[in-house]
Amino acid sequence: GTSDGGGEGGGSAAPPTMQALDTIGEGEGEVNILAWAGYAEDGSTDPAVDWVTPFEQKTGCQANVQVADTSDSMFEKMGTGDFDVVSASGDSSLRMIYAGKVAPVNTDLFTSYADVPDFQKMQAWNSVDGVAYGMPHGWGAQLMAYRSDVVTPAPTSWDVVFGADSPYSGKITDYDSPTDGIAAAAVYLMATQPDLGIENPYALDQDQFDAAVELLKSQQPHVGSYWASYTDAQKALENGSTVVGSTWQIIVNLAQADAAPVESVLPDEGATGWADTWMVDAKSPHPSCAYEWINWVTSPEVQAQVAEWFGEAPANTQACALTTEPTHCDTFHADDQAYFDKIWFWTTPQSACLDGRTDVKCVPYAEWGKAWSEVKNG
Amino acid sequence: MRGSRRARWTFGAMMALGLAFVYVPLVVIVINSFNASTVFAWPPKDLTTKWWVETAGNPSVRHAVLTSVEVAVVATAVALVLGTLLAFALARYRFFGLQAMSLLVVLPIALPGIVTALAFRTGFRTFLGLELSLWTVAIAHATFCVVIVHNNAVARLRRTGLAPEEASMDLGADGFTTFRLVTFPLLRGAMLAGALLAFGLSFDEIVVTLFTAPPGVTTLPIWIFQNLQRPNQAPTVNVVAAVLVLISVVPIYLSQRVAGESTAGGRI
Amino acid sequence: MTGVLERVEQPASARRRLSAALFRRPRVRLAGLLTLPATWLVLVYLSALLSLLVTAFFTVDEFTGAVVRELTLDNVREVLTTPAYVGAAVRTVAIAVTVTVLCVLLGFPMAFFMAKVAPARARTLLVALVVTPLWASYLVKVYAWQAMVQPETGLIAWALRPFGLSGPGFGVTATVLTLTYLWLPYMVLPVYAGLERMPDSLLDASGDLGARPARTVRSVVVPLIWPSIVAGSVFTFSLSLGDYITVQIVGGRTQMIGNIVYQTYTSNLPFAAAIALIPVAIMVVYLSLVRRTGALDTL
Amino acid sequence: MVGAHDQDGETFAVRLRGLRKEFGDVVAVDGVDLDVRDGEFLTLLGPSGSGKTTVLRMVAGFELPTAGTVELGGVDVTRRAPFERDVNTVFQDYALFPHMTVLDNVAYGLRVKRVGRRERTRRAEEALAGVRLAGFGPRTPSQLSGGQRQRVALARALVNRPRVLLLDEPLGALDLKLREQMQVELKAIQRQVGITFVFVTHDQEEALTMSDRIAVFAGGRIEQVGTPADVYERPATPFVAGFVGTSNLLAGEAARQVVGRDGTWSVRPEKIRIERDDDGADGAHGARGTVREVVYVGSATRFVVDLDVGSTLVALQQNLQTSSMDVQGLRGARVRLVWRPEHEFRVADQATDPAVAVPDPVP
Amino acid sequence: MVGAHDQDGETFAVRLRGLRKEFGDVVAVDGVDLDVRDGEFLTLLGPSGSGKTTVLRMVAGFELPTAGTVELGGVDVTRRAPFERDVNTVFQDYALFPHMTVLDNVAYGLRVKRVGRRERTRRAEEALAGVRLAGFGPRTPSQLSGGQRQRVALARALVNRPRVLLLDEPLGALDLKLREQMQVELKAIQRQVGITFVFVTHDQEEALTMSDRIAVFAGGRIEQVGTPADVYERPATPFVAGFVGTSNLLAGEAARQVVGRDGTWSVRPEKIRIERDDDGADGAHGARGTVREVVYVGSATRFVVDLDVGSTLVALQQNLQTSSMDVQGLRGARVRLVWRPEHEFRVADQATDPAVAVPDPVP
Ligand SMILES: Nc1ncnc2c1ncn2[C@@H]1O[C@H](COP(=O)(O)OP(=O)(O)OP(=O)(O)O)[C@@H](O)[C@H]1O
Ligand SMILES: Nc1ncnc2c1ncn2[C@@H]1O[C@H](COP(=O)(O)OP(=O)(O)OP(=O)(O)O)[C@@H](O)[C@H]1O
Ligand SMILES: [Mg+2]
Ligand SMILES: [Mg+2]
Repeated sequence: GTSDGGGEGGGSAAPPTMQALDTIGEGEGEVNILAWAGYAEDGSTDPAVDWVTPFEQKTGCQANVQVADTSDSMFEKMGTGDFDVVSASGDSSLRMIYAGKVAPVNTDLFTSYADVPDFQKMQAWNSVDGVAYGMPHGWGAQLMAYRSDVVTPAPTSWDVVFGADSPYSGKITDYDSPTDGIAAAAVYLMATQPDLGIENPYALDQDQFDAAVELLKSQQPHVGSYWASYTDAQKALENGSTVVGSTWQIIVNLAQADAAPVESVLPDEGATGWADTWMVDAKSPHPSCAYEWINWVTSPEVQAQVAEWFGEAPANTQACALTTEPTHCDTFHADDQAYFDKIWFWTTPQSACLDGRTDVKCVPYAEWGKAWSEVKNG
Repeated sequence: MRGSRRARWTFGAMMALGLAFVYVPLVVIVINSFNASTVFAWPPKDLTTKWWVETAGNPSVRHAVLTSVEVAVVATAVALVLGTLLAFALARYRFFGLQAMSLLVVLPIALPGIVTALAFRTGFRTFLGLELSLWTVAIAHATFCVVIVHNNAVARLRRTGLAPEEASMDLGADGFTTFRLVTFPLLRGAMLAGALLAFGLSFDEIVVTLFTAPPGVTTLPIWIFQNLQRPNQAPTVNVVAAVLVLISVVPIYLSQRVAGESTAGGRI
Repeated sequence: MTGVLERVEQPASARRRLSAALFRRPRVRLAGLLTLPATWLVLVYLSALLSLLVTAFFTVDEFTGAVVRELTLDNVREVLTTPAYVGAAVRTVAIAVTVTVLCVLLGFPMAFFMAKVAPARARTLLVALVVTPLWASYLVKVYAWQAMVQPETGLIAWALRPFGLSGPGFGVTATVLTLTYLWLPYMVLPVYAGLERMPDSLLDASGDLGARPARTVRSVVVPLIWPSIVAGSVFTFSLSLGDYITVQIVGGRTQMIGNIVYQTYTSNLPFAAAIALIPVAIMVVYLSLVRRTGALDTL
Repeated sequence: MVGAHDQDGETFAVRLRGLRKEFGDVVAVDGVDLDVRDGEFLTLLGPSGSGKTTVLRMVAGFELPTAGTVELGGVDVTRRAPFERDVNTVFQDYALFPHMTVLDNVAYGLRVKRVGRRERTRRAEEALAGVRLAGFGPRTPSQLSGGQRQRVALARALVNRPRVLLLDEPLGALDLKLREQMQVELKAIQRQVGITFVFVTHDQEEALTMSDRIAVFAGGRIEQVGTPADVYERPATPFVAGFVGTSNLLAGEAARQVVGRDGTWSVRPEKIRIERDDDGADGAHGARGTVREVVYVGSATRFVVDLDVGSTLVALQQNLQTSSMDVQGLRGARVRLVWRPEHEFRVADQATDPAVAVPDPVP
Repeated sequence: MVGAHDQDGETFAVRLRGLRKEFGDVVAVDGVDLDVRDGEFLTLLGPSGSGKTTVLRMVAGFELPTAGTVELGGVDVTRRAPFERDVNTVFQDYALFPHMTVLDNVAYGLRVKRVGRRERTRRAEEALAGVRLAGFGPRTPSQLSGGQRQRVALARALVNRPRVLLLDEPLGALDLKLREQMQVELKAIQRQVGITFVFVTHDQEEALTMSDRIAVFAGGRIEQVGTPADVYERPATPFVAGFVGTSNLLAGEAARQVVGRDGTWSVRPEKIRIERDDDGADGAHGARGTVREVVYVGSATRFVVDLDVGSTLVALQQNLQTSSMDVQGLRGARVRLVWRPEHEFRVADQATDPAVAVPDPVP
């Protein structure tokens, strides 16, 4: 990896300048894809779920898919030319841009770019200084799930999760991620302690950061588990070992499919969330096939399949008409800007505050990781 | 005390208890593979063979098994060579550094898995400058499998002693012939037992694999790990697990056969 | 035996001469045996381990997470002074010790039954029975335990319900139970081997001198197979010490050292390495204590 | 707890009645009756696998008999555990506790009986002194020689002052020289402490040297019980004749010609005198033959003589003279073997009791 | 490859010169010179740890001497590997290859010499027949008894017709009865094949019975080399006197009074006659004393007599009569021990050679 040689101001440097692709040329015959599980299914998980094979048949680009387990491993893998495209989440995309691992994109070459609602374009996690670095893929919020049989009345606030006197002590769950965990607390503090002056949950100065961590530490004894895999979260909700906490829509859907009394809500304070972006490696050896892939996977037909398989809002709202479950886009609020605006999408915290403050230094990502460990260890 | 009935009964009861402790979860796995619901709840409401049928047609399991086999074969082969050489050196010679060497060989397995795993990851990356691949997985596995082969071989070497080899040379066979006709045939059983155990250890290894495998190299444990984190895949995993338990009879039978009187049924 | 005395003076082939030359030079033979494995262990393993430990004294680029080779004691200091990490270390060691003790308490009677009480014919079968779970996938076993201990719908909760009790649920108890389950064979097997090596006559002698069975176990058997118990404990202890997956699955919010390492190694490798120093230090101390008992030879 | 007494009202230290032990299909002990008197040194002598150890283990309580009873001092203890019996055992491999010092080994029996530390140390040291190992207390068994270990095992058993001491081939692991020394010592200790010894061996010389009485075992049964001279000189069965001492057998034609009667007859080698062929007969029985082999044994010389009538006899002659190797020259010489008629004894034909085979001379 | 010959031009089967072996600090063999004649049965006799095995291993080539040379048939082979030497070894534990049949074991030496399969099977079967194991070829060693294994080991070595056969306590693992039988067989086979045997034992009786000559070892050195009678009746050192046979020692005042001279003197038990105290003296040497112990040994009786002058002598008397246990009544009786003056031999004072300790009677 590259390093600018110091802890100070690492985030303030500008990304290296690079040229985006002009035109999609002849396919190179191959494309290496680094993706989240479920984003590039080739039928090996379920023979019925396959949109890679048709891509290969159509474009002649042979797709080699590798599944990444964490954002950090994506960050590690990119920038070497081993991969052409990656489905980066907000907590690693910015780091990739600044580290020069991914190249700017020419949005004119994306056939479906126009079909993506504007509120997803040129955001903090997929652009820097007005330069686009990727094509939105899909998004989702960290909702609050609750057992409707236990948690009554239906909650509308994160109070039941963060409140010191929550009646659900011991059965609360948090998503096990430093970025999301601390940001979620900060979102709650934005509403409950406005005097902290938090403007953006990913731009926390030391005081704000400490307050968020303190909140999490006081919450820790009441937490039943920190969930990392969404099937664990689903099981926990179904068997009642957790009754309320951070969740994804897909989890709730799955639990409801099992007839479990589980509901989700976007609390009044707002929530964190993720928005994934297809990005092209700075040293991509197969850029044409890479663009072909992005165009394929963001086309309405494929978007419909991916969104349903994975359980998220598709970036391309044209897909909404094509889902087998007609209400899919409604369930996931794919078209709902108001809903979208209530969500604080993951991004990488840096010492240069993302909210534009220049008088203070914000706590950078490396500290977030350690603090999260500290929280979990009580 | 073997004459005391009470003591015999007490130990018998403890054995039964222990076996129950060992087997109840395995039974749960097997039952679960027939559980109609995708989410476990006891007692299961409905039973089905659907998952078995689905798993049988799943190519990714087969691919993962193949990958695991590839890694385990390479790791076992390397461990066999290194472990046997080391066993001869440590069992037959006295030299400076012998103590350190015998400690070093157990270290990869005695240190916590996550430390070994992280050491390999950083070592491969920053020290050796290797890109992670199937080979790095095999190299890492081989390193902690060495001790398994080594222990089995050393035990056998200690038990047989030098006498057969001396007898062979005494009868006119040179060192190479002696190895071919006497040393190796006598050691073969222990090496095979060690190889089986090493294979099993590598086949089931998850932590070191997670840290040394590049994304995309999916061994069976990784496949299981990933599938347990996907919705609706748990039953398939249970089928695979049940099959693993059933198939494990083969290596156990083999290792019992080849290990003969030795107790090396385990991996230790 | 009437053969004529015949001496086949063989022409010394090159191979024979080489073999004879090697025979006279044990050091050369030793070098031949040792070079490859020693190179491997030192180059691949020891160097990797050392490079990890050295990383603990480096720092990291705060934004990109890249390791910066700039020596500092900050990581180590932070690990040692933050109560949360020290607490995690203590909790982890406590869990590992509990698991080891449970493995001994459960494994010793099993091993004793297998080696000294069961008829000789049944021994092979019993060993096979104890070994079988080792070949079932680690993860699957852990998930089986998740299904066992889960509240309300777990097998244990179901079995306890008639008694008005609830299951252990997820947490430290479940973690300890699962780890005990996972590593039990690693205790039973060496203890069994040790007991098998112990002559039966020692048991007879103790009873003959008036000792009741409990006394014999305490005064004769346990002291004698102590090295085997210690050998088993190297596995149960170290495997528990380094685990992070089990506790993720059945531990609820319980965290162990492994979890911290796992959590931080991608974003802050030097810090993860510093955390990893804790189990390494514990194991090195443990192993050097163990070596005195001679248990390493029994591994 | 009513004592059982024999007809004379005597209480025996050990009394076995109809003792039988089966291991699966194997009948290890097959109906053994035996009375051991108080203070007696009784030896169980027999070939490997004849059930000696099994009998001992039933007396000690390590095995439960399939049938029959064990009485100790008139009390039926058949179903008692070892730690409830007033006997102690010296094991063939000594079974010293390797993790304890010599003193702790010896004091173990007292310790489990909760004798105080001071007292048990004193008595253990006393017992060690009794086997001439005073000062060896702090060592561990691994620091002792075979003979020393044997004596520690003895002290460990004796310190408990059992009514009966059982010894299972305690000298088997020692080399010849040491074994002979230990035989003398063991016997002396037994006289001194006056405890009943039941001693197992398959070494006939050991049995003859040490015992008050010998019980000869074969195939799980007792063939004969008697004093050493009884057993050696008046063997009750051909098995005993063959197992104890060198058996010189004369059968068939040889018996008819030499002894003058049918059947199988035996003469012990030391009872045979060797005479030059031309010496006159003096009324003793005898036979002519050729010396096949002359074996110098140090204190004696063994002559293997092929008789003209077709048997082979061994004669033993004490080396009363220096340069005894001169007799080596006798090899090939014609000699006459002479013995007194009363030294012949008839042994039943081997065919009469197929159950008890005379041990095969070639293993 | 110039043959080395001794002064008489005779070539020895084995010739050791200044042989020495150190293991770290331990000097296992300390300057051994020994010549073994062609066709001889030479025994190395000595206590445990005296270096016998080490000498044998240097002759076979398993150990490299620290100093000195090994010659075989006049050729210096000191630095040759075992497979370059024309000797074969019968190991104490036989060292049969457990993974081969008996036939393959025996044929092994021929196989590595590239003798054709047909031929080597024939010769191996011949060798097996020679040790009376015809038909045992297809078995594996684990299916044989101890004595049978011993003979397979012998056949395996003999089939190669080595110049010298080395045998390291080959009978050590057998029980007494079997050992005696094997001694006879081994000796017979050696006579038959005429190969030089170098035989290791620590059993003096075995050494006396079998050997042409005996080399007595102590502390890594040879104490005496000679015929069995030499060694038994004219021991060169007190060590030999004590190690071979029962040593009846008369020293100090007892020697002065009984022998009439200073120094330490010895008489072998079998040379001593026991007379009633009132019998007249007949010019023989002798001493009065009291019988402490009478030990019946079957073929003989041992009398332990405390002399009035303050020593203890053992006398041995062949049991020529039946009911020999009558002599047990002699315990406590006053007797006179008598022997011929030529049966006394002087052994150097124990203090003269501190390096060679007489074995402690109490181990
Ligand atoms: N635990 C056992 N299980 C099965 N068979 C046994 C057992 N113990 C002894 N036997 C058999 O019982 C018979 C008698 O054995 P025992 O040990 O009493 O003989 P022994 O006279 O002591 O022989 P040795 O002189 O070899 O010690 C043998 O055939 C033996 O194989
Ligand atoms: N490989 C070795 N390393 C160290 N010391 C040894 C070794 N081999 C033999 N010794 C020592 O050398 C001495 C002579 O041993 P050796 O085996 O030759 O005796 P031995 O006469 O054959 O005795 P035994 O009758 O017990 O077999 C002993 O003190 C022994 O401990
Ligand atoms: Mg026995
Ligand atoms: Mg030896």
